[in-house]
Amino acid sequence: MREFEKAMETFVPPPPSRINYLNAQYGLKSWLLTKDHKRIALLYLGAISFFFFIGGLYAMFIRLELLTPQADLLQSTTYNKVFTQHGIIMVFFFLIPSIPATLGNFLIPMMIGAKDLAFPRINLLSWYIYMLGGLVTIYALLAGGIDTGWTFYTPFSTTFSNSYVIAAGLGIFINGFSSILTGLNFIVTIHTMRAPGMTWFRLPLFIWAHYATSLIMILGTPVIAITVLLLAFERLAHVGIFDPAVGGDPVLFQHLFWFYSHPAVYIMVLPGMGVISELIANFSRKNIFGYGFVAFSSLAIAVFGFLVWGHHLFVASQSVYAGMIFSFLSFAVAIPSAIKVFNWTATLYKASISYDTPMLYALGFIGLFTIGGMTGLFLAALATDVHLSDTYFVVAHFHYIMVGGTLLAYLGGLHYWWPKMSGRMYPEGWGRFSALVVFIGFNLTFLPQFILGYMGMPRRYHVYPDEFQVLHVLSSAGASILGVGLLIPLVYLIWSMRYGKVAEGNPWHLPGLEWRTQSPPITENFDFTPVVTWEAYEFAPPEETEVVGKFAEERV
Amino acid sequence: MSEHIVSVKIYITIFLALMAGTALTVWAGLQDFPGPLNVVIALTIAVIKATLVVLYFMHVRYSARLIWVILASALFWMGILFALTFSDYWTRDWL
Amino acid sequence: MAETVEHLGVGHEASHPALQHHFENMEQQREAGNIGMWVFLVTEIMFFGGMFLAYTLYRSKFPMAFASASNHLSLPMGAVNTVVLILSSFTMALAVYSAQIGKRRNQVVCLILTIVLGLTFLGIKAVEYHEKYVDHLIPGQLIPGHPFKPDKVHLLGDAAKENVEMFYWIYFAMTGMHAVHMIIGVGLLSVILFFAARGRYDPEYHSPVEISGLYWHFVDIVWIFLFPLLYLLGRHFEH
Amino acid sequence: MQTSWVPFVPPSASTLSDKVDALYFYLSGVTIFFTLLISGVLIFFVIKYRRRTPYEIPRPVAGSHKLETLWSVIPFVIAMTMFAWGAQIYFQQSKAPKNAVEVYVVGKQWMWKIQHTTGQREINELHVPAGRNVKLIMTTEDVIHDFFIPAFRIKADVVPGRYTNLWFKATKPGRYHLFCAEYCGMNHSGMIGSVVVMEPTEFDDWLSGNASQQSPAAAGQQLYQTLGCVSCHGGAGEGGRGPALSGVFGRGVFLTNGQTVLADEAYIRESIVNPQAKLVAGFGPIMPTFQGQVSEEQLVHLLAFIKSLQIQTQPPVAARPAAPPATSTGSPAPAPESTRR
Repeated sequence: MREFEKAMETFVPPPPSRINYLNAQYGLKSWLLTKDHKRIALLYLGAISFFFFIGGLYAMFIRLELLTPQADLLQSTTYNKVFTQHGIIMVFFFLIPSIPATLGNFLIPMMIGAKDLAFPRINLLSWYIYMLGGLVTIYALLAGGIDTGWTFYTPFSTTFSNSYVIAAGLGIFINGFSSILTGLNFIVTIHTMRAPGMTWFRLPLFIWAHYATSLIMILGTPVIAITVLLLAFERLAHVGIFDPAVGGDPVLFQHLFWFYSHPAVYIMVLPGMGVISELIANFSRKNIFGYGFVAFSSLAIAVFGFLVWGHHLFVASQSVYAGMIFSFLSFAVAIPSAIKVFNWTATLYKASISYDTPMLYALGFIGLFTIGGMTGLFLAALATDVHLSDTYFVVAHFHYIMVGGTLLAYLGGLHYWWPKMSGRMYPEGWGRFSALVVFIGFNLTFLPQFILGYMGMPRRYHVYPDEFQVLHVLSSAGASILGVGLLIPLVYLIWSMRYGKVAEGNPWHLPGLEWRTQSPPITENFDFTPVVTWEAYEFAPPEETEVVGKFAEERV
Repeated sequence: MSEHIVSVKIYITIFLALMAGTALTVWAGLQDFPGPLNVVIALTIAVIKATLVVLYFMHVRYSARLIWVILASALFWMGILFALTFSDYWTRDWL
Repeated sequence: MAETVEHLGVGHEASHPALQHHFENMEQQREAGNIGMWVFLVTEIMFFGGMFLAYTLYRSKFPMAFASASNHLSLPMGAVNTVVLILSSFTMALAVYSAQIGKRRNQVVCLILTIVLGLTFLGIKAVEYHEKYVDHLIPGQLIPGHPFKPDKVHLLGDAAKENVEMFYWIYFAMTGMHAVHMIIGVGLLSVILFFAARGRYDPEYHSPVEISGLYWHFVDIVWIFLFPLLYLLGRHFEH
Repeated sequence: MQTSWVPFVPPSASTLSDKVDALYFYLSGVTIFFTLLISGVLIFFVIKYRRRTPYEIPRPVAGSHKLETLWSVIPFVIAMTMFAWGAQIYFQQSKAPKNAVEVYVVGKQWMWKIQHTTGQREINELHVPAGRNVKLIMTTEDVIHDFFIPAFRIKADVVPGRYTNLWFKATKPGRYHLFCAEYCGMNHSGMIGSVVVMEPTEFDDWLSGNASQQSPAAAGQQLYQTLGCVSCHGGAGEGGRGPALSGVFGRGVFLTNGQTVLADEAYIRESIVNPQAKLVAGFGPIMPTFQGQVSEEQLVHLLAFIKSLQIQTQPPVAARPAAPPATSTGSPAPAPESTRR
């Protein structure tokens, strides 16, 4: 054990000036025309929270309706719109931009020692495009809603649905460009804007994860963009390449849709993994175990993630042999995820683990992500997928990844960097309490759905056989707990912006670059361009590195 | 500036090559070659023309390795899209 | 150690007026712009990739229908447009070259030529589209009240009419998307021309010309593939 | 309906369902094991290595290639066992045995229309015998649906413009859920029904007890007359201006473009709605399209009729409704509904 003060003295940021990015300029215009990545991150934070709230509201209606086997609260048309809109809002307007556009936007330049992203104006533009896409989608919701499911399967979406498919598709098309521009900005920034000494293998794992995410954004998003565009034209003008009536193949739509939408799952969860790597290392004051493996597993997930989309088509009349190829590749993508989980766990060995709120979220993430990932194997295995696809098992599985994974990481990251973003501390007691409530509520909501799924309960049903009711009631009860658990942070985070304890520059006493500037930072992030001479998560000098047991030393 | 400046002579050569390629592809398109050879010839010429544009007009020949990697990854992902989609269509009738 | 040094490389005071505040020097700024455009072109490749996939799939499924429909397109116009576009790529390359060596006059002339050639391409395309309109070959209800009637198309072998219609939809989708990119390109080059005429670009700073050039060449490359795929494959069946 | 002693598992009533369950239990076992392992280790570490003083800094721990290799290879090997097991059952699920009884299924917003080869029609209900192989030949009139029988652990999308298949061999008599598992619009959750598995003798009684309807093949033959197919393809499918139809099903057909195609359900369907798509060698593109003129159900009838033309010597019996296709006696591919009478 080293003397704490001695080790920490180098981590102390410069004395704060009274000017920071929040008060450098005033007025609405200074926000709406800002080119500062930190302010744009906050713009995103506001917008994303709004969409999350709407999506959550829809979720509430879904769970209320499913309390009983009959249609009492919602009729079928309304229910179909509610779950569709829940999916569209949550996937395209919350989960995909959530961590990259807020935490990523805020932190990437700071973590690599840059003054801003490479293209600040494009960054602002991407927020406006996001808002435009959001507005068009909200128009679709208000004008009458959309009932195709977030997957837009043809020919239902092109010919049979009577809802606002074109408007919603257009909203997603527009929103895609926001995602593309964000990814482009990140990639260029990480390549060209690193501070002197910040080599690739000194990058925080958060950066590696965002690099991998950006790869998916730029390679996948254009395909969904052209697909929904063709879909909109097909609906609008009865021209068709997905429509069987003119010799088209509806399964082609599914191929093109999932070519993006499966990797999109990794757009959602990879940044979350990046956050978790930060939290695990920093709140246990340890270098991450197997840094190189964790970093490259992000890239591996990004690449393999593009090879597995066909596992959504195992029962969609896809060829049996293609099914086997996709099944095999789907199992392969499980390995890099497993590597991450094992490395995070190993990092905790002989560590100094604090129980601060962000760490609680991180530990929760590991547990839930393990369950979410392992249940993915049921859906990658062909025979079980035939039974389970389009049932509640799938619903439970992807909520474990997206809510148990992404949302928990997002909340953990938000708490962790909250002092940096707002200059205030959140109330720790409430933080821990709500983390616990979220964890319990989440499990109660979605564990019963695995069972429902194997029992045969199909998804997107609002009327169901009586024998499923008990589990549905459990799930709805869990959802209400989860809802409360999510409202608590909303309240105290807003409260803390004004009344929270003023944060020090480096409240957690951490070595990362973002903590070596004041909180909140100045507009240009650093007074001087930093020169990096240390490894990522270097709490103690590398000479002190310990080799455990018979495992040979290796420093990646 | 570490920028490489391509000479006008090279630009003119490439331009003429592209013109020749266009003429060739039109001529070849009107001939009846056996089997799938028409498609193969047309695509080969198109790939050669595109490569010339990329290497010289777009300066990739003189660019950093990163640009090569970016370009290669785009083609690689196109390959994934095509290969795995057709893995379905080609094997549908096998069972 | 949290060592810091003052600005590396060129200090802002001594730097080029076009250097943005968050970059350290011109080299970094140019590199970022260049990589940014290439990454953007990757997204463009994937964007067109989806349509090329649909084309490939249905062409292999309905070869005769696609050949029949393709043969009705105007080969001369397609070929002339290919020449026009390659020529415009050539003048674009020369515009970048002139910027690199600092010849402003040549640069402006080349940019104007590029824009004019681009507009020529679009003009010819418009004539072609109009011909298709007259021949009732606009698929579906893209033009309301003007239904698709492939009477003018000489059907080869076992070609089915629905699949002819699908070819025309793919044709309009792909060339339409390409034309949209051309229009954006012409707009982009007009802005560049405006600044070039005012002498904004010099051998040290001409990144915008360069990356607009990359975009223009990319649009050219898309056409290099579209031309044989849409206009040429299937001509030999007529013999 | 719960028959199994294991909680939270739906009734298992086909030859495949037990196999799927076995794989499911294996997967569940592995999942529970790893979840407990990881959370156990996690909790142990979190307690053992909790921060004891606010100022402590632990020594860094070196990474290890050995460990990384270990925890990459072991999960990979386990994953491959799952893959192989799952793929093997899937292959069985996909490949219907040759001697299966065929049942036609047409999905439609929001009901399942089912017809047995003997003519019995059912809506949202499927009666099948236990212990016999049953093959469903399925399509849809509108959007994509999905025929899902949880008790048999099988489902398959029904796709417009195509035929998809499901097969099973039910083991336990009883009444089981039938769901539409692919979202299909407003009344998706109303597109449910039941599968009734009966003892074979009971099932035969049921079949004959309801035998007042025309068989699909007979209905197809009527259509064959009224639509005018007969004028080119001949009254018994012997051919004429159009290619011969008798005996064509299940054989290879030479096309004008030099290729050969298997005359399966999909090919026959395509040749009716889009006759120019794959022309038989030696014939001109003279057949008009029947797209939009025949419903999916009528297509199924025509298909059944063409399938019944397996013996070229004997013309099929025309008029008598409810009669099994008389042609099938001695047919190389036995049509089970007739052999059982």
